[in-house]
Amino acid sequence: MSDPGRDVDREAGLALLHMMLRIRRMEEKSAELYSAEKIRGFLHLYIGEEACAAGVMRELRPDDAVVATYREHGHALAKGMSMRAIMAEMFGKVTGCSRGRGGSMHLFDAATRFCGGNAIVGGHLPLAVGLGLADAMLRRPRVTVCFFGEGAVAEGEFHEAMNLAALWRLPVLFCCENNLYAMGTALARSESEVDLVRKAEAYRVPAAAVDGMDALAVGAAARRALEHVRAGEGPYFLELRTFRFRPHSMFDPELYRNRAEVDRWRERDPIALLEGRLRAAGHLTDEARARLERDVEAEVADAVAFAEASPLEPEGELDRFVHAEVRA
Amino acid sequence: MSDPGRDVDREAGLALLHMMLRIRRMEEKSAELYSAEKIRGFLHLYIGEEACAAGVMRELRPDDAVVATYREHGHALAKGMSMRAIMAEMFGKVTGCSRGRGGSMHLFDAATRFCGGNAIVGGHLPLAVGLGLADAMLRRPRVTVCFFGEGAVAEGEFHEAMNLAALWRLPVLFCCENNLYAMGTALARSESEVDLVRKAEAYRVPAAAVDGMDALAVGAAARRALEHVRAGEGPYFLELRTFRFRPHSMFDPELYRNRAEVDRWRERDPIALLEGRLRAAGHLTDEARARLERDVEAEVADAVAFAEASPLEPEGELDRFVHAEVRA
Amino acid sequence: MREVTYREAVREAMREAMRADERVLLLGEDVGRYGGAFGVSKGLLEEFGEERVRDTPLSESGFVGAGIGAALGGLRPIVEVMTVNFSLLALDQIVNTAALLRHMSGDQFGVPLVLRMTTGAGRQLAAQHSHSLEGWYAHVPGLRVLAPATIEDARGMLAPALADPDPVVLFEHAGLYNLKGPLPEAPAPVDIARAAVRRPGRDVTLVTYGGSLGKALEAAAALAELGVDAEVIDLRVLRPLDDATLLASVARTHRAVIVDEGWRTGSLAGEVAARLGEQAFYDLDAPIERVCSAEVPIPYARHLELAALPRVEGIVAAALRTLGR
Amino acid sequence: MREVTYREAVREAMREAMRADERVLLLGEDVGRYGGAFGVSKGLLEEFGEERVRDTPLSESGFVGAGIGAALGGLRPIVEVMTVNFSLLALDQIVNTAALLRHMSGDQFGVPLVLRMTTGAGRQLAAQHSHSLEGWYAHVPGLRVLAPATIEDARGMLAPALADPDPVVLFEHAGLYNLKGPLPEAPAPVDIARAAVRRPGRDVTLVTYGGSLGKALEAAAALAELGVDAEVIDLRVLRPLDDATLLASVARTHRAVIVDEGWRTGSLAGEVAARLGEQAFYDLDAPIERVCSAEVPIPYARHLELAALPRVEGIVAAALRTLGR
Ligand SMILES: Cc1ncc(C[n+]2csc(CCOP(=O)(O)OP(=O)(O)O)c2C)c(N)n1
Ligand SMILES: Cc1ncc(C[n+]2csc(CCOP(=O)(O)OP(=O)(O)O)c2C)c(N)n1
Ligand SMILES: [Mg+2]
Ligand SMILES: [Mg+2]
Repeated sequence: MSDPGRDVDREAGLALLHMMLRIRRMEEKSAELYSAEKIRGFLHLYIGEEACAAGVMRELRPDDAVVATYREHGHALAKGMSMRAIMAEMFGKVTGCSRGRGGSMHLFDAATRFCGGNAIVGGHLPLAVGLGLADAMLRRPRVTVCFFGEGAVAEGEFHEAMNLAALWRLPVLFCCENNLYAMGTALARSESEVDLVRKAEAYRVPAAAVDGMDALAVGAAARRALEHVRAGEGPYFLELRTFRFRPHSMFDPELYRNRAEVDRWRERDPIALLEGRLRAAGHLTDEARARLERDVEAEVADAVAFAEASPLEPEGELDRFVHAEVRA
Repeated sequence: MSDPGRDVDREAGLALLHMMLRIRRMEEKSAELYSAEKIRGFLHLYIGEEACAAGVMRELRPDDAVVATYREHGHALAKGMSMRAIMAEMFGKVTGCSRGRGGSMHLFDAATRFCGGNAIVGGHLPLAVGLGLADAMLRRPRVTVCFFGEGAVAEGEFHEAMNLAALWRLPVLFCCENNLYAMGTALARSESEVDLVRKAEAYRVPAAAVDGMDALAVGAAARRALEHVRAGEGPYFLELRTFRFRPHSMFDPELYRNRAEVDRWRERDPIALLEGRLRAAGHLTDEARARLERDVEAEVADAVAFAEASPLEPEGELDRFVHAEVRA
Repeated sequence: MREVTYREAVREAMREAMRADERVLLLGEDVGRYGGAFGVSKGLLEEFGEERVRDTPLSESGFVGAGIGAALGGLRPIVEVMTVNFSLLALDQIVNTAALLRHMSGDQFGVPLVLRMTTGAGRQLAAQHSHSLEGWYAHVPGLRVLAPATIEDARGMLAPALADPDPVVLFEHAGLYNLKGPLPEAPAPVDIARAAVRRPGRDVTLVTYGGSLGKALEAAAALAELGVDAEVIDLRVLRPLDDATLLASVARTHRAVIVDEGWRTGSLAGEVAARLGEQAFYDLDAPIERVCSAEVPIPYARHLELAALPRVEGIVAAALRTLGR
Repeated sequence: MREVTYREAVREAMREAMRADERVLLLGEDVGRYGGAFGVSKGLLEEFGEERVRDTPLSESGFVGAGIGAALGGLRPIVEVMTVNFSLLALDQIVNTAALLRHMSGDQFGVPLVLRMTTGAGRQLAAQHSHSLEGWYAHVPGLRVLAPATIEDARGMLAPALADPDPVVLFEHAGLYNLKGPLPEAPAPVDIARAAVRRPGRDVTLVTYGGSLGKALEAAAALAELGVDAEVIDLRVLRPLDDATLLASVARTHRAVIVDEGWRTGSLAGEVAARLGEQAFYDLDAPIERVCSAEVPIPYARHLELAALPRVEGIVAAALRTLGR
């Protein structure tokens, strides 16, 4: 837990706050739009976990790659995708980042090297290993960051991916967002060892756990981790201890946890925490805060308007791009 | 490494020696019969590793179950199957333990609770967990022992099985026969952490490593492990450090290791080691040794004659037992 | 008679089985505290406790394998794989262990396991959550494969599946859970060997199963308005296929349309067409038609998803083609 | 021309590809130090080093997934899965990632991966090591599936497969590796879009692929002695199927026998039969025959294994049946 009196870098802090607000407001709007049936399918909100994506992503370079799960709106935005492209995707419009074919769970963007949006739990970990392998063999100084929930740790693919990455010393940063639940399954019911750092150690992968509600702490931990990876020392495992404030998806009656637990965690809202730190340090005035809010609101409104106004992919294009149309 | 002057229980020592010799001679004969094309398909010899199966199995009760790999002749014999049934199986005869349908890799015997003979590396670990689950839920004081090679540790199924067994505190003894190679892949090329005991610890499964060339040490370690399991404390992981003296299968040109390494290990032949201990303790005379050899030779000859004389399953029975013929 | 949903029918079947036999347990991701990803098992944890309604970690291969072992060990596990999409992670266990064990062991070991999973598309869940792989399962000797398409079958197939000494795979199309209909107070177990004629007819046979039955029946109704009397056959049992019912129908109608949510190439529909071609060659008056999913990953956008899946109009058009109309 | 084995042809193709393009690497269990489970990659480690000929741990899902990621990242990996049996452990990666990625990402990401694996039975390896699951792979949109049945194809399919911007699965029947035959010094790449007529004939079309081609040709020779002139078509490309070649043949012969080592129900043979039924309905003079594997786990004992697999006599008999003989 970070010390509220500690020095906060003004620029970094404000940028993180801005990013987290963008994620939060975009998702709040998405939830509304889901009820309005503008967005359909599965919608997994990241609300409460924004410090993780925002904190890690600020430490990345543009050509670093990110691979994430179905709960990836925040990661996509933080990696640099436009809110318009994300919103249009959720509307199923052809202007969406995946032409409206992927929806909320499958955001893709080649320009920012955002490689999905994967909805098979654990399925993208080997993919991250492979991206790392390509970078290593092509001698490109890049990192692949792989986000996944603590639920994925039980999957065999976690184990195989960690071992391969370690064995081959690949430039992969594994970011486990431990929000304590996999749907309705609490960590203690899915892992015999709940200290996930110990799991990483069983592969000789250096690891650390960090308060995932503290964007600055996440940033600092990511920096250390990335230093290790960029130095060619192989993969690193970062456990981000966080919590989702909302149900797993829009269909979850949340029978498996009680209000009190959620409320306790809400007291550590990552946005409020950072805001408090910035105010205490004199970096944030009421006016600046209000301006931030207005800017974000405008951006969200613009994204929704864009999505709303965008066309659908013509039905006749359904079978395009099963295979490449342009041969290499 | 055990002290050669240490007390050796006469009866136990002789029984182990007898069992190891039975395995060794049966397999030497099998290799011959393979060249003679009496045995076909894959044949994976256990020669060099006999102390593992012999040592563990002596500590089991008849209704404990064993699940093993394709390198399981020794386990089958040590669990109590008749050499005739094993040999006939390898001959593809209907008197074989699996009616000749399984061959060397798929020995099965309901009577001794020998549940295979599994040829998918790692595939039988979840099966062992399930057998343990059944025992636990049906309140039967039984143990399931699962043998596998160190190569299987890299498979996701190892990870999932260890976690499940630990999470549910199931009566399963995992015996990893670490013979340092998975086909041609040395342990250090397949695992970033070569100390396998540390792997088990990452699931909070108690674990120990033991000299797998020393049948008595294996027995002692198995006893301790089984005490833990029988006490209802959940699974246990036993690493048996051993070596296969022969190629992986009958097709392996052994390009991946050199003669010297094999020879070094041959100096620690588990049969010679135990023999030496028994002689030193005065429990084995030349005459007794010769008698043992004769007995085993006779048993092998009998098994081969039985297999040779046995009939094939009629071709018309090919599609029997895809499903049960008797409904429960 | 009372009104229940398909979801409730499955739940009731499980409850009945667990009450009747202590060896029955339910194993799977979120079957307990969450109440089941589709709410199917809600309330069972409370009634039967956490030993028998067992939440598993995300380890499809591990817990399906554990179910197989538990069946081998004397229990009667119902293993729920949340969706067929994730069952790919467990296919090794299902194909290489569950399906083979009895034959390979010379009838010494059997696996009385019931594997339940949802299947199908139609809810805008996009490419990774919209597979229909029933046809793959129907390829594997040693498995019995069922697809309850009605409330009665959802209620009545579980008991005989659990009584089977060998592995049974039950596919529940996720689009059916909210289906509502009448069910007798004490429903009879259903025959898990036979297909069912859901609508008799003389002009053309519509063959289907699972989530597509509703579409086939709708198409039959539309055809009736065009003066075409379509027979609708629900396969129900995808392995072993009940050829007799199919052949009897085609012998009367001389025409067949097969409706299957799987991708066309290598679909179960292909197998049915091949069998009819083999066994009803001289009965057929027109080429068999298949109405399947387009051969694309199923997209998220509603209009594209609808375009990718079998549609009522497509079935009607295919039926008319077999009649030369 | 020189005499080479199928094994050498595959090796030569890999060597050529690795010499031509630095981005090509070979990844798989025991491809390096062991020399390949079937000796196929022997010598490549020595020539290209351990970075490019990379032994993997036993982690099918992990290393296939890593191959997919590496392809996404700009390499041109050849991933070898030792046998199709073990590929079940990697199916999630192949189906849910490799095959879907391009379509699902709106054409932003592609996976130029070549996946090689052995398939088939015939060497007494028993139930878990004898699967023929080519038909399953041929069901999946987004994959191209090839089955080299000749030395030329073994040599010539790899280069175009590597040039494909999308995933290609190559099935090598393990029974073919010792096949010997002539090969030109500098063989041309083969067309990976078309089936091949391996023997022209007028009376009946034998359709097959991979490990069964030899049997089909033998059957054709036996039929010739009986006065029946059989055409033999090697599918070669299992997805997408080359309908045109098939239809042209059946339009001439009016009869077809499909030979496929897969289990009959849900086999690729079923798909071919369904297509012919759809598109050649009025050309067919007799029901199509399928000669497939018996629907049992393949047993170890030689006589039972032979009884389970397609046999030359079975093909001959089926062909004669189509001729009413
Ligand atoms: C292989 C697989 N199994 C099951 C599911 C269904 N499922 C989707 S998300 C989820 C929980 C994942 O939890 P966790 O990894 O902790 O991530 P979180 O949702 O908490 O971010 C489950 C079970 C799936 N998508 N993939
Ligand atoms: C899933 C799977 N992948 C690959 C193989 C091929 N294979 C058979 S044995 C073996 C090596 C296994 O090594 P290990 O687990 O150490 O056991 P050992 O043979 O040394 O006893 C391999 C790669 C297989 N049978 N199953
Ligand atoms: Mg979680
Ligand atoms: Mg080994």
